[in-house]
Amino acid sequence: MDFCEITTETLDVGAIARRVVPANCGAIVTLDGFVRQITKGRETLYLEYEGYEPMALKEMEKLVAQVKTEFEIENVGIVHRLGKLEIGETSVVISVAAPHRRHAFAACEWLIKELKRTVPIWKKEVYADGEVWVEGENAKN
Amino acid sequence: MDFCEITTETLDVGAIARRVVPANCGAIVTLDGFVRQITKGRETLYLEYEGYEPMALKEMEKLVAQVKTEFEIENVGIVHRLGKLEIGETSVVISVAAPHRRHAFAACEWLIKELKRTVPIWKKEVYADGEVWVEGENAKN
Amino acid sequence: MKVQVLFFGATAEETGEREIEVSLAENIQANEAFAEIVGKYPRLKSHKLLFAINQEYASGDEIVKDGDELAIFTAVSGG
Amino acid sequence: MKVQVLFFGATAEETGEREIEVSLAENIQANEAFAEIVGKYPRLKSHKLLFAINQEYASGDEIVKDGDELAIFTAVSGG
Repeated sequence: MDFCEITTETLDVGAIARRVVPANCGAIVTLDGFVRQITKGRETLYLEYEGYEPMALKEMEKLVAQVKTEFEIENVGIVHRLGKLEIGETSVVISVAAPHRRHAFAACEWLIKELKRTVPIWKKEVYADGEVWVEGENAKN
Repeated sequence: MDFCEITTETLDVGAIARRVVPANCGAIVTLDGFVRQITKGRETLYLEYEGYEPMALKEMEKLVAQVKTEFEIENVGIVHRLGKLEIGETSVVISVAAPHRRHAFAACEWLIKELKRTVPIWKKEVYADGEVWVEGENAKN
Repeated sequence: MKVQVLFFGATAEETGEREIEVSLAENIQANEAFAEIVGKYPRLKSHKLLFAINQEYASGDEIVKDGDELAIFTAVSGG
Repeated sequence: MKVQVLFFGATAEETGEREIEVSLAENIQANEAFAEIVGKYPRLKSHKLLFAINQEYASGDEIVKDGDELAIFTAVSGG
């Protein structure tokens, strides 16, 4: 089963990974993105994620459709969390199951790269002395 | 913190992944290897893993030392389970945290490939009509 | 004709708006429509902006239609 | 001199042993020592075998010492 979800709930990485398991696969590769304490030497207090939800889900679903044509994989799950996230909390989980793990690694890496480029979600980093909406480096188009 | 462990207990993939998190990293890549239901068209009932435990731990620790010299990563965790494992249960978890996710993907992929080649652990596949100790394809040396 | 325009994150902060209704000329192209809207909010000009129509990234030459949902936002930073 | 020899998985099954004690000539090289031990268990010959001394993969020319822990096993299949 493939799935794309956006939620404000805490993400259980192991449980999400297990939802992509088909019978003929023996390996899942999972990317667990979480809130860093230190970014470029500056200490973050917490993050605030905001998304253009219906478009974000559409873009995530496009990535899933594309990754399945370009890599030999079985199932993909992408879950992104929105709202206020404390240090260390998981913001995004991408799990890929494949018969051959090489394809699972390649597909998972491609998905996080593309998600950061195309899916309309933004994060605000909140510091002790201010806050800033992060603008991505890799603009779409 | 790096760690190598061998256990007969159930593996909590998410919890293992979180133990490799340093403050300057924002991504963990995790390989979750588990018991496939179907291998080469044949249905497995369950697996039995056996290890040469002290040597397996030494070999795992060598892999950790080597991966940290060859890839720009912060922390590595490897946990392998032994004993009887049912379909879908996790047999091995490898988690890598790195400042840049590209290195985490590459290191995690290298680690599972090397673990399957050098760490003295064996699995017996048990079918409805027999059982077989699996012999690896990639012999050491 | 009227369209809805959505702002998120930095663009919501710069405009002080999350959603506005805008009147546009019929048969206007996307690039002209977005230029017109951005023109009303000078603080947006310091950002690299992305544009969407009906929840899809917009191509500059497509025609905006009555009732469309437009969105203006900065380069995404999820993950 | 005496050494311990450990078997695992397929080699334990083929020999019917998990651990044995073996007497070897002094100053024997690893490849000769393992050939001598494997020679006692013809069923091992159908397998590609790996050898370890004191929990390290053995090099063929190292000298086996009294009290060493030897191990004979098939290509590993963990993961």
